[in-house]
Parts: sequence; structure tokens; C-alpha cells
Amino acid sequence: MTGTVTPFPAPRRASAPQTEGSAMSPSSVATAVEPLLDVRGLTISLPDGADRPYAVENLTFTLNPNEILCVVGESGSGKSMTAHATMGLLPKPHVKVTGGELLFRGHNVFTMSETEQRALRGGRIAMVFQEPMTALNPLKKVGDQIEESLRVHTSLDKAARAARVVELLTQVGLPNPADLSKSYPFRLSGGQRQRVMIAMALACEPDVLIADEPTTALDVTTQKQILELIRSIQAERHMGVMFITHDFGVVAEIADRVAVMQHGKLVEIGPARQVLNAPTHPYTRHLIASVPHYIEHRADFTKSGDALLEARNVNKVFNVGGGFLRKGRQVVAGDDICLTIHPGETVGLVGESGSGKSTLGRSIVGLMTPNSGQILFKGQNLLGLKRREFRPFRRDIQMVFQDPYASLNPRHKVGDIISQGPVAFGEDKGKALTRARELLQLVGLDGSAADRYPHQFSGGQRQRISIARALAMDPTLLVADEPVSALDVSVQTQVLKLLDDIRHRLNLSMLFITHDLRVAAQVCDTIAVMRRGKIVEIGPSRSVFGDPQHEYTRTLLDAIPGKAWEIPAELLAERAGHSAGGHPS
Amino acid sequence: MKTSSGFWAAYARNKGAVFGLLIVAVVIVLALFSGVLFPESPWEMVNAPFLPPMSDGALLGTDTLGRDIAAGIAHGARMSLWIGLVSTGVALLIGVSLGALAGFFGGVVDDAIMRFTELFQTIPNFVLAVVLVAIFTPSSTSIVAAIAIVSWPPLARLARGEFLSLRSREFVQAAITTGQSNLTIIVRQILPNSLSPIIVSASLMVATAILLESSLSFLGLGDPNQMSWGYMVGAARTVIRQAWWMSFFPGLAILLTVLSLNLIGEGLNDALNPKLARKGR
Amino acid sequence: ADPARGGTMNIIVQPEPPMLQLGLNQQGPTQTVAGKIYQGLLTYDEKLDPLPSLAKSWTVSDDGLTYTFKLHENVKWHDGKPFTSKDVLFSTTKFLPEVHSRARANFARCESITAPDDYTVVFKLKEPFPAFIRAFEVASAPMIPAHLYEGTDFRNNPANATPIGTGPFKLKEWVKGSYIHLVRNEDYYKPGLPYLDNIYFRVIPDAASRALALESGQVDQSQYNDIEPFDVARLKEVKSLNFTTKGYEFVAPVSWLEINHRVKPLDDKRFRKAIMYAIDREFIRDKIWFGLGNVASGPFNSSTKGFDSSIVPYAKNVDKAKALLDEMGLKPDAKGVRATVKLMPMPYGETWQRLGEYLKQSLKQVGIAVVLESTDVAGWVQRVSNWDYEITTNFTYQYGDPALGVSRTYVSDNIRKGVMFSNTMGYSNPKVDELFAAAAKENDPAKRQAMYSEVQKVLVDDVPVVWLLEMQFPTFVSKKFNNVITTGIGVNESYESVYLSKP
Amino acid sequence: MAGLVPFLAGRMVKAVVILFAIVVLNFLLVHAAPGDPAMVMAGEAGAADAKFVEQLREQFGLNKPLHEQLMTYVGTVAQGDLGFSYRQQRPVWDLIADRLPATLMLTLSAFVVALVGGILLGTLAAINSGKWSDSAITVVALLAYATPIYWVGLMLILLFSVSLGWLPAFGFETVGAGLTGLDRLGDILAHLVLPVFTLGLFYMAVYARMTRASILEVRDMDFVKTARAKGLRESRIVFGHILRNAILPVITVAGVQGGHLIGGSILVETVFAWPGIGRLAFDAVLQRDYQVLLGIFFVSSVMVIVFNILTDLVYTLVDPRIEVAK
Ligand SMILES: Nc1ncnc2c1ncn2[C@@H]1O[C@H](COP(=O)(O)OP(=O)(O)OP(=O)(O)O)[C@@H](O)[C@H]1O
Ligand SMILES: Nc1ncnc2c1ncn2[C@@H]1O[C@H](COP(=O)(O)OP(=O)(O)OP(=O)(O)O)[C@@H](O)[C@H]1O
Ligand SMILES: [Mg+2]
Ligand SMILES: [Mg+2]
Ligand code: NI
Repeated sequence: MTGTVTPFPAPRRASAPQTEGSAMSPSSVATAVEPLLDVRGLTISLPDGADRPYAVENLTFTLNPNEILCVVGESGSGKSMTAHATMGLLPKPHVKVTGGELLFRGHNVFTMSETEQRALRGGRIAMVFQEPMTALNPLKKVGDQIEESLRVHTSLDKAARAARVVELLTQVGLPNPADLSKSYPFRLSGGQRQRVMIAMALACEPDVLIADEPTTALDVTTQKQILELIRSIQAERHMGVMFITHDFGVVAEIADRVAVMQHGKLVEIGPARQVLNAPTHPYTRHLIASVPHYIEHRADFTKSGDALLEARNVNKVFNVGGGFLRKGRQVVAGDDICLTIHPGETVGLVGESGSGKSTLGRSIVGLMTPNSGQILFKGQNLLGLKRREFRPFRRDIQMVFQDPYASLNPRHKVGDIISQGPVAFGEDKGKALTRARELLQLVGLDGSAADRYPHQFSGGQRQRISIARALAMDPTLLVADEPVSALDVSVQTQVLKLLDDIRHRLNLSMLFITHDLRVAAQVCDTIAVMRRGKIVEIGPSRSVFGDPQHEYTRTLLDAIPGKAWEIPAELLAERAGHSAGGHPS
Repeated sequence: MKTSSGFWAAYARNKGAVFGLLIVAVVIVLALFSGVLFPESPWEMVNAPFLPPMSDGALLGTDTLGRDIAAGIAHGARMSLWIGLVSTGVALLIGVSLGALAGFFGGVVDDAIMRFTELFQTIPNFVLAVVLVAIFTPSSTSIVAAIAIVSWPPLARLARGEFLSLRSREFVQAAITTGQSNLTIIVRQILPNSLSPIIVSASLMVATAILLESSLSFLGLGDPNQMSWGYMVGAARTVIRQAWWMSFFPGLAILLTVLSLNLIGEGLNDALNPKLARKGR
Repeated sequence: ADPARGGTMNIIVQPEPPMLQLGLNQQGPTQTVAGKIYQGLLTYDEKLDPLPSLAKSWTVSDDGLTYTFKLHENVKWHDGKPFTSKDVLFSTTKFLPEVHSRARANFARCESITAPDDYTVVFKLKEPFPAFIRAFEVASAPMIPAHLYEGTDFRNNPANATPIGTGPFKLKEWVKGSYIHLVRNEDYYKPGLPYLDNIYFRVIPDAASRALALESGQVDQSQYNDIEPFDVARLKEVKSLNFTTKGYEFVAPVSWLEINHRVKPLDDKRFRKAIMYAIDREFIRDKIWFGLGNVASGPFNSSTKGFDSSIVPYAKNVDKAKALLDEMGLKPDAKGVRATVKLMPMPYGETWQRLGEYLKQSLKQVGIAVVLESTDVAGWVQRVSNWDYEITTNFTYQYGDPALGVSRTYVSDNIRKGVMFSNTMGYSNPKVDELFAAAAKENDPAKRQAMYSEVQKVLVDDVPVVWLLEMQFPTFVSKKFNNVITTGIGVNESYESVYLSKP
Repeated sequence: MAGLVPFLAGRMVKAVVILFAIVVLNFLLVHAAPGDPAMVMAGEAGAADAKFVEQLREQFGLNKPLHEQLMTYVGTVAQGDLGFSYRQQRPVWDLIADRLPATLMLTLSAFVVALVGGILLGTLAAINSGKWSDSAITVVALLAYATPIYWVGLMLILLFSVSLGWLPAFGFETVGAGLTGLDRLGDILAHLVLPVFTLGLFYMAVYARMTRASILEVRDMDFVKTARAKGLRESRIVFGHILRNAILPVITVAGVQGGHLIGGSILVETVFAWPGIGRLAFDAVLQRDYQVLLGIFFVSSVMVIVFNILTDLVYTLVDPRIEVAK
């Protein structure tokens, strides 16, 4: 519809000053270079009963050719809604664009006919979604799904389309593209699926690529590859990329310009260097201050006394997919694992998805039985204990779970949730409730929270409740399985602080499981790196991060996005002053 | 969890469900006050046989023996509701207990229970119901038992599914790590959370049970001492050409009640499952 | 119109007969179908006097002991073999005594059965038994081909599946669950007969469906209980159909409330009388059977030999009933209940169910509470025959003669546990036993009548069962067909002379 | 499908185990009832003496101890023989085989009609969700779902056979019409219309509602968003992406119900005098014809199992994620 693709041959970095200037005065852009997308006063209204009237309010920004615009902001700030509005994908009929215009190369998309919009969609503007696992039709071969795009937007014949599919798959770096195009999505890993999504988006050589948190669901190493892929393709084709993320590391890695959103409003936009290093808006400053810092400078832990917990040669193998008359596949989740935790020590267990971190954690709290090995708690082997025999140890070993939404029974009051454990051990109900209120205060909530239900709390508050529940048992060892992965960065920081604080106060030992090395660096005395069920490296944090011995550890560290960027020192200072629960909004 | 006012708001958004609730309320009132509205036994031959509706003293007409159809419908409401509710209750008891055990314990227990369930699902259930009632001679007890026996397997599967998925939910694991007993976990932690879909299917099952009872009566396998709608249609179907009203009104009563229960089921589904509630309908 | 050959008749058959070997099975539907295939030596007119069938003539000696039958000489079985006295001997001495309980009892009265020649058979009785002449109808004593059954296991003989008789129609095809197709027997011994080419018996399980099928002309005839009583009035109005209740004189059923005398207070005849007075049998006839039947005055159907027309039937009288109960000392309690009894209606269709519901309401009026029990056929037979019941409804066929079909219900030597249609009430009155026994062997008609009259009076006073109706069955036949119901056997006849009017 | 043979073998073993359990269960259940076939035959014969009943019992093998009867029965069933109905004087298998085609014709036609009609209507309702056509379909489906099946049958007979005279009301074909070839087929089809519609209506309602709900669920899924983002036409999105995914739960339920249609056809067969297995079963119950009843149970259980296996196979065709075997 809008004519041919206009290439902008200028190299990527070279265009930076130009856009930098344009960000200061948007109106001057039009004269210098026509923006691909020009969003003016976009307002999207939400249906009655939603948490706020507008998903996005009076949003104005541009996306130029040959640049990566990163949109950041916490969950619910309206990032996805903006992207969906651009694609004409808002959930009809209750979420509607009620104001503003969106110009694609000068044509208002909102006033176009449905046919024109369709030609734009997937043809000129393409999109990659966050969840690679669900974004592909599970019942169609991936090649066919890519081909479908070509069929709609090009006049290529069948053979040409097939060739193009293979070409695209090759371009996104997938092995065996010809075979792979005949595979169903379920056979591909998350990273591979995301590559397929990108191939699909690139099929018709779009001018604009919108990527909505395309790497959030992936491992760091995979994330690194995908980021590199997007950046190289963008450079090659001089596309305009709108990249949505909440990870400032990613922003530092790839952004040319950054837009910061909060509660549906654009609070700050500007060149990456400026926003990252000299943010002006308080919210941006707050966000950046919350970013977990790569290496925290903490004192080395000195071990004292006997090990509190010792795992010896623990092995665990899962049989997956087996059934009647059938042998399944075997997955090794624990391979000769040895690990010790001393009183007062926090051991971090890091590694990529599926490496067996949770398996080990769950074995320690007795939710899972390893095939062999020993888990000694104060010298007593917990493995092989019957349910009844294990019970006394429940008081000593407690767990904090990953998902603050799933780990609290939605039908019970917070007070009950916290006191149920002690009551099960024979404590008087009234006493347990009193103690629950004290604990709630300890974790920074009001005692009255005990009479409310979990759904009345935010994610961060719920995670505090989870922690209070664990503490109610007066444990000596806390196993925390990704306790902050589901939380926004600013909340994440608060919870981590709380954990750190409590552990010092109560002299708790902790096994801290995470896949985020930056988080691990922040709280752990000792780091154990896991890969495919094996601990490949274990040692004091400082040495593991500063002088990694194992090849895999190095790969992991290398994959952390935005390492080159240092959080401005003034913001780090500001962060130290944050009180738990405080929030500038 | 939703607060109760939120529940009602969500429920009331579905107009059909409100309509259903209204009809069922009428039926319940009819059942409760049948003795007051029609003090005579519904079996009493109070009038000339074959009186069409609106004739003197017989609002909805009389049947082949001169019994009042309106009285029959009022008294029949009691039986139909009773059969529907009790058999659903029994089916719930069997189904949810078995499903809960299977889903919670998994492994061998699950396998054994599910094979047992499969066994019952493999026998065509209406045939089984007919045979059971015939064998144990028709009475309200045998009818309730037969309906319950053929209805529990889907509930068991449903409960098992819920328990299976809830069992690995983190709040259940948290309960395990805080040392709560299996029984507490099943009853206090998992059951309340699995209730929504179970309530929805139970409300639908009441409807199915009423239909099933009427079908058994149609085949002459009803309780001879209890007036029920199913019996009335079954007894009158043979004279449908001479006296349409004899099977029409009780048939309508069944239809409306079953329909309403289905509407209620949908309303509950919308209200208890907020994800669906938001969807356009 | 003159009879002419040709035509197809469609007749309802319900339920589907289990088999068509009439010797082995005498259910109603079996009789109706197999009555066209098999034949007996005699048949009976509406007065129940004998008519020739396979026997062309017969004589009875004056002492009533010797019965001599002459057979038709040119009769052939459907497989072409000739029918002779050998077959009669085989049937009456071997086959039927082995498998047919009624025939067994009848022929057990014979001292000898002989065949002087191929076409003569002589029955010699041990003592006089005037009812014997009524034991030769096709279902009571069907003639079975000796050449197929002699020396075999009768019940498992493969020939049972392909019945071979002498009748005017042969089995062509039986599609189970659907229809039975009979075709004309071209070699029938009466030249030119039968007229019809085909008879289809159609299985239609649902009562409403049967009525519609009759109405729409899909079938031409219904009999017995095929049409529910409430449909009768409507079908009577249908122009294309003839209606009759004739043709059931031989079976002549009387229905009653069967009462278990072993249960208190049912053993008291005042209680049984109270029940008699509590019910309105006219209402039962008019509103439940829709006018089909007559109020039964006593144990004998009015078409059965020996019936005494002077007996006055009981009439509804609630006061008398209450008085009788008072006399027994059964006083009403707070709810007005004097006694509670269990009633198990006969599981033979809805009408009986309605009757049960009516009785429950009627007896309530005099203070007898009734709990209805329901069963299926199997359970009912088991419970009644094992005396495990209080009150049930029942009816029996009288087979034309009190000695064949009436006395069995009341005589005390027929109190036999586990046997259906025996004296399951446990009623025992030596006087009744004596009168029935003497009458059965009395050759003098006048003396016999006197004894039967007396026994009727005794029984009516004792009320061993509460008689309800002399039942009538409606027969609907399409007006296109003639000569259909001609004898006391009615629809079970051979239909050799039924013919189709030319349109 | 290289894994097909081991898959089928596995399913067979499982089926045999279940069938064995069913045979035993049914046998015990049926024998728990009061009365036996000899009694019924005696009752229906209108007269019976003890010898008659004894003879029948002996002939039926009813005089043996129960466990012996069970052993004998299981033994014969294992040999593929469903026993002999003394009541009807024919092998049970013959009786069932006579009726099976009529029932299969009825139930399978009803099944196909219900499935195709239901999916179409459900799809129509879902893509028009919120509009009047959606409401109309939903209301009709609900009504069909809530109306007793025999009532529908009677009303249809009243309307189409009695009042309008368009279609025959009873039976499988016009008896004695001597039709052959295409005429006979047409005749049977005419007889088939009303019962198939009656039986199919209920299930059609079930599938329509399921399809609608399933589509509404699926259409909010991520991959549908992907398809939209590709700029596909709405029709292609519905048929190429949504429907295929939405149909999976319908297939599951349909597979279960398909096997159970035999049971559901009892009522329809009664109303329409359809000479099928459902009616045979009901008669057999009343007559305590154990052998026939057990045979029918057996056959219908086999049907259910076959349907389940078929469903699984269809499922693997539609859903590549499910692998028949490793
Ligand atoms: N389908 C919907 N119906 C109603 N409200 C919605 C819907 N989807 C999102 N919202 C609301 O719109 C607002 C913006 O949501 P949006 O998905 O754009 O956030 P986001 O910035 O992408 O967050 P995240 O980082 O969690 O993806 C939120 O308040 C959210 O609750
Ligand atoms: N209950 C189970 N049954 C079968 N396989 C399992 C089970 N639990 C875990 N696994 C498998 O064991 C391996 C290790 O799983 P685990 O949950 O310990 O990984 P993880 O390191 O915690 O990963 P993540 O970061 O994704 O949580 C994975 O391949 C997983 O699929
Ligand atoms: Mg988002
Ligand atoms: Mg994990
Ligand atoms: Ni803050």
C-alpha cells in the first residue's frame, strides 16, 4: 500500500546523533527523516471495572528507521497495550483506542480499512511475542506457519515460498532448516521457537519490528543469542525496532533510544546513554536504582562450626513419558551432587532452566526423594525417613516459593496461612495467631494483614507473607526457590533486602536458588553453579564471579546483558536509602 | 477468591442465569408448599378423567384417572428435585472422594482408582441405570442409587484432575513443608480450591439426574408410590394424541427445570471462573 | 364379495415371541403366530363347543371314558411328509407330556392312547372327565411332526427354529426384532384355501406406536393387549377398522386381586370382603379399562361352562366395608389408618399400574393404607409363586371349562410353592375341593351344573380373591379383511378362510 | 505411524483386562436380581408346574452353583461365543448380529449428524458471539439439551408422521413392500430420518455448546494473536488456526459418547419401534434373559473401547504432540 521499502543506508551508530537531536524536539524529526511510526496522543481505554480507566494515556513518540527504541516500565504500565494497538490487535471489543493517531509513514493506521490494516500487519509491521511456548500454533508445522505469512503478503509461488522459508530459518541461525521447517513447535526448544517467531516476523521484510519482551522467558545464554540476532538483523535491514522489556541490562545492551512508561504514561524518552546514565524523572531514577548490581561488594563469609546441612552424592533421575508397556525418556536432574551449608551461610544455586536447582531444593525440604545419596541435617540423614520420622525436621527446614500468587491458598486468611504450620505442631491457635501478627510486622506488613485474604495484596507483599509463613516455624535453614523471579525489579530489591536483613537478624542459613546471577551476587556468600544436574563450580561469591574457573560459569557470566553499563553511583547511594515498602509513586 | 458481593455481581451479569435461578426458586417454592397448595394427595381422583386444561376445578386438566395435573406437578416437583439433589449428592460423595484420593496420592492408588472408574465408564450408562433399577426393583432408593452409580465417574475424573494440578501447586507444597497432615491438606487446602468446577458440574448433574429419572419413568421404571414429573409424562405419553396436556405440562416442567439448572450452571461457571467471565458472550 | 385368493395381511405381534414351536412355548404372541402354522385336532366355537380341525369327526362313549377321533386323510406337513395318527400318538404321549404342562395334566388322565389305523386315534380315560373334549385346541395340544422330533432332545432340536406344522401358512422368514413373515401353504389339505398369500407379524414395542400404525393402515390387525384401553375408544371411531371383543371365549380371563392368606389380616374373610366393598369395579371397568370387560360376579367367567348367572356381584359400599373392619377390631389410628398392606401390581403394562394406583386411593377411603411395590415380570413371578407377597393383581385363562382353568386357582391340592398360577393364595376349603373334584368327573350335565353353582356360592362368600373383571380384549381388524374372528379361539385361529375384499 | 502396532497391542491388552472385569461384574450384577428366566417363561406361558420350571432351569444351566455358571460363562466368552439364549432359542451372537446393523445405522448416523451439525453450529455461534445468531443457536442448543429425548421423538412423530404424513414413524423399512436396490435404500433412509434426528439432536446440542466454548477459549490464545499479527484473513484464522485447536476437546467427549450411543438409543428405539440392540437390551432386562443381556453389555463395552481407541487415533492425527508410542 504505502509503496516500496525505503532503505536507509546510513550505518546504525551513525544515525544516533540525528535521533538524539530529534528526541529533544519531536517536530524537527519530520524534516530531517520521516519516522516509520509516529504516535500522537494515543489513548487506549479499558473496560469498566479494570484497575484504571486507561491502559495508555496521551502517548506520543516516534520510531525512526534504523533504530532500536526500547520501551521499559514495570508490569502493567501499558507497554504491551501500546504494541498491540500498533498492530491492531487490541482485545476486541472491550479495549479500544479512544484518542490520538498512529501514523505509519504518514498514514493514519486507525482510519484505514480492515484490508489495508491487514496488509500492513505482518507485511510492513511485524511482531514477536514474549511467550515462545504458546505463540506458535501447536498443530501446524513451523514451516507452514511461516509460509502462511508469505502467502498472504507476497505473490511467490509454492516452490519459491518453500525456498524462502528455508532461507529465513537459515538466517535466524537455526540448524537443519529444511528438516526443521517440517517440525511441529513442540519439538523445538524455547530459544528455537523464538527464532522461528523472528523468522516469521521477518518473512516479508517489514519496516517495523515490534518485539514484546522477546527474551524474558529465555535463559541468559539464549537471551544473549536472540538479542544479537535481533540487533544484527536490524542493522542489516535498517529496520525500526520497538523493543519492549523491563530489564535495564537488556536496554543497556541494545537500545538506541529509551522510552520509560509508568501507569500508562510516558514519563521519559531520550537517547539510551542519557536515560541510563543521567535519568531525569524520579521514576526512572527509582527503577534504575533498583536494578540488581552485578557484583555487590560484600565481605567474605567465614565458616564456623559443623555443617548444618550436607548433601552427599545426591542423584536423581526422572522417567518422563513412560507408561503402560512403554519405557520413557530419562532426565538426569541430580548427578552426584555434593553441597554443604554452614550455620549463617547463604549458598546460592545458579544455573539455567532445567539444570536441577529446584530438584535439589525440593529434595532438601523432603518434597521429593532422590534416587540415592545422603542429605544430612545436623548429622542426621533425612533420606530414607518415613513421613512421620521426617516431621520433626519440618520445623527446622522451611521453604519460600517462587510464585507469590500460587504459594498462598487463596481461600485462607493470611493469619491462618501463617499459623497453620505451628498449629499442626500442636501450638495453641490463639498464640499462633498472635505470633503471626508479630511476624507480619517483622516482614514489614501491618499486623492487621492477618485478617485479609491473599488476593488483597500485591506480589511483593505476598512474598513477604510467604516469608513470614516460613519464619513462623522458627527454622534454622531456609530454602528459597527463585523467591524474586516473579517480581518487578523495584519490588525484587525490597524482598531481597528483607531476606538479607532477616537472615542476619535470626542467624538463618539459606539455600538461595536463582537463575539470575546478578541477584545471586547480591545476597549469596557462596555460589554453586549447576548444569545438567551437576554442580560444575562451587566457591565464595567473589571468586566465582571474579575469577570463574569453569568454562560454563564463564559462558553464563558472559551472557549477562548490559555488563558494560555501570549504574550511576549517585543512584546506588539513593538505593541504600530506600526503606522497605517505600515507593515513590 | 472473590468476595460474595463480587460473586453475585458476576453471576447477575449473566441474564440467563438469573432467569434460571428464578425458575428454580419457583420450583423449590412449589415443592416446599405443594402440601399447602394442593392438600389432597396428587394421586386422589378428584375430578372426571380427561378434563382439558382450564376446565372447572382443574387448571391444567386431569389425567386418565381424573387426577389433577396441577397437583401432580406441584407434588412432582418435590420428587424430581429430591431425586436430582440426592443422587447428585451421592454421586458427588463417591466421585469426589475417589477422585481426591486418586489425584492426591497418584501412583498405584491413582492407577487402581482410575481403572475402576474406567470400568464404569465403559459400560454404557443408561443401560446400566436401567438394569440396576430393574434388578433392584424401582423405588426412590434404587433410582437414586442407580443414577448416582452411573453419574460419579465424570466427577471422579474432574476431581482427580483438579487434585492432580492443585497437589503440585506451591501453596499445597507449603502446607506439606509446614507439616500438615494429608487429611488436613486434602480437606482444608485442596478441596476448597477445587470446588468451583465441581459445583458447576454438580449443578449440571442435578439437571441430568432429573432427566435420567424421567427417562427411567418413561420406560416404566419409576417409584410407584411417588408422584414425579417423569412418571406423569411416562404415564401420559400413550394418550398424547387424545390428551396432549397430560404429558405437555409435566414435560414443560422438566424442560424448564432442567433448562434453568443448566443456566445456573453456566452462571456459576462465569461467576466462579473470572477468566471466562470477562469474555464477550 | 366372494372370497378370492391373494392379499397380504399385516398383524401386530407384541411382545415378539421367543420361538414359534407351539409345543414348547404357549405365550400369547406365540399362539397367535404359530396358530397359523400348527393345528390341533379340534377347535371351538363361540359357545366353546368343538369344531373339526385336523380331526374331521369324533365320538365320545356314553360312559365318558372313550374318545375316538377320525383324522383328515390328505393332510401333509409343511415338509411334504403325510400327517397320520402316528404323529397324534407321538404328540400326545411323548412330546406334549414332556414339555407342555397343561397337556401333561390332561393326557395324564388317559389310561391309554392308541391308533387302530393311520387315521384313527382312541383316547381311553381312567375316569370320566367331561372337560377332556376341550383339551384339543391348537395351543392346548398342537400336533407335532413325529418324523422330526422322535427320539431327539425336544428343547434343543434344531427344527425348533424352522417350525413345521400342518397349518395353512408356513414360516418364510423371521427378522428378529422386526417381523415374522408367513406365506401361503400351497399344499394345504383344503383345496383353494387359504386365501391370503402372506401374513406379516410386525413387532412394534411401543403402545402409542402400535395405535398409530393401526390407524395409518400400516398394520391390519391388533389383538389382546396390543392397544391400550384408552386408545380403544378413539380407534373405534376409525372408519377403516372393525372392532370386536369376540374370539376370546376360550381363554375367558377373569382378573382379581390375589391375596396371600398367610398374612394377617388378609387371612380374615371379613377383611377381604371389606376390600370387595371398598372398590368400585364399575369405575375400574369404565375409567381404567375404558369400558372393556364386565364386572365379574365370581370365580367363573360368564362364557365358561358351568357359570351360574344367578350370583349377584358385590357392589361398592364403603359403610359395609368400614363395618366389617370395625367388627374385626381394626380401628383407625390418628391418620385414619386401620391397616397397612402391600400391593404389588402385575408388571404387565400401564393399565395394571393405573389399577394399582386406583386401588391405593380406594382402600385409603376405608382406612386401609396401601404401599405399592413394583417389580418386573421375573421378580413378580418369583415372588408370587413363592408366596412372598401380600396383595397382587392377576388374571388367568379359563380354557373353556372350570376343570381346566378355574379349579386350579382354588383347590388345596394345587397349593404348590414355586408354581405360578397355582393356588398361590394358600386358600383351602375342603368343601370347595370336594365339589370341584366331583364336578370334574360328573358326566351328567345337570348334576355337574348344580355342583358348579354351589361351589360358586361358597367361593363368593369366602372371597379367596377379590374378583375384578371378566376381561375383554379389543381386536381391531381392517375392514378389508373378512372372516377373521369366527370361533372362540379368535385371533389364534388358522386364518384359512380369511380373505381380502376386492377394492 | 511406526508405533501403531505396539500401541494397538497395548490397548488390546488393556481392553481385554477391562472386558474381563466387565464380564464378571455384569454377571454378578445380573444374577443378584430376583427371579430367573425360567420363572419368566413360566409366568408368560400362563400355566406352569414345578416340572416345567425345573426342566427349564436344568436346560439353562441355572441349577448349577453360581461360581460354576460364572466359570462356564467366562470360558465361553473367551472363545468368542456369547452363549445361547434358551428363551429365544438362538445363539446370543446371532440375536445381537441381527439387531446390530439397525442400531449401528441409527447411532452412527446420529453421531455423524450430531458431530458435523454441532461443530458447525458451535463455530457459527462462536464467531458471531454476542450477536443474535449466537443467542439463537445457544438458546436452541440449551432447549435441545434440556428436553427429554422421548418427548422430542413423540412430538416429531405427531408433527411429521401424523399431522403432515411426510415421513414414516415406525420401524426400519416398509415391511413387505418388496423393495430392492435404491428404492429400498430410500425407504430405509426415510425411516431413518426421525429417529436419527431425535437421537442426534441432544448430542448436537452438546457438541455445539462445547465447540462454542472451546472456540471462545482458544481464540484468546497467544498463537491466534500471532496469526492475526501475520495479517491473515479472519476466516483463515478461524478455520486454519482456532477451529483445529478448539476441536480437540470436542473429539475427546465425542469419542466417549460415541461408544455410549447404544445405551442412549434405548429410548429412541422404543419410541420409533426401531429393531435395534437397545430395545433388545430392554426386553432382555425384563425377561431376565441373562445371556442376551450379558452379550449386549459385552458388545456395547467393546463398542466403547473401540471408540476410545479410534478417538485416540484421530487425536494423534489432529494433534502431533500426542505420540502413539515412543
Ligand atoms: N484484556 C484486557 N482487558 C482489560 N484490561 C487489560 C487487558 N489486558 C491488559 N489490561 C490492563 O491494561 C493495563 C496495561 O497492560 P499491559 O499488558 O500493556 O502492561 P505491560 O506493561 O505490558 O505489562 P507486563 O510487563 O506485565 O507485560 C494493565 O493495567 C492491565 O491490567
Ligand atoms: N516431577 C518431575 N517429573 C519429571 N521430570 C521432572 C520433574 N521435576 C523436574 N523434572 C525434570 O528435571 C529437570 C530438572 O528440573 P528442575 O525443576 O530441578 O530444574 P530447575 O533448575 O529448577 O529449572 P528452572 O530454572 O526452570 O526452575 C528438568 O528437565 C525437568 O523437566
Ligand atoms: Mg506485556
Ligand atoms: Mg526451578
Ligand atoms: Ni522504591
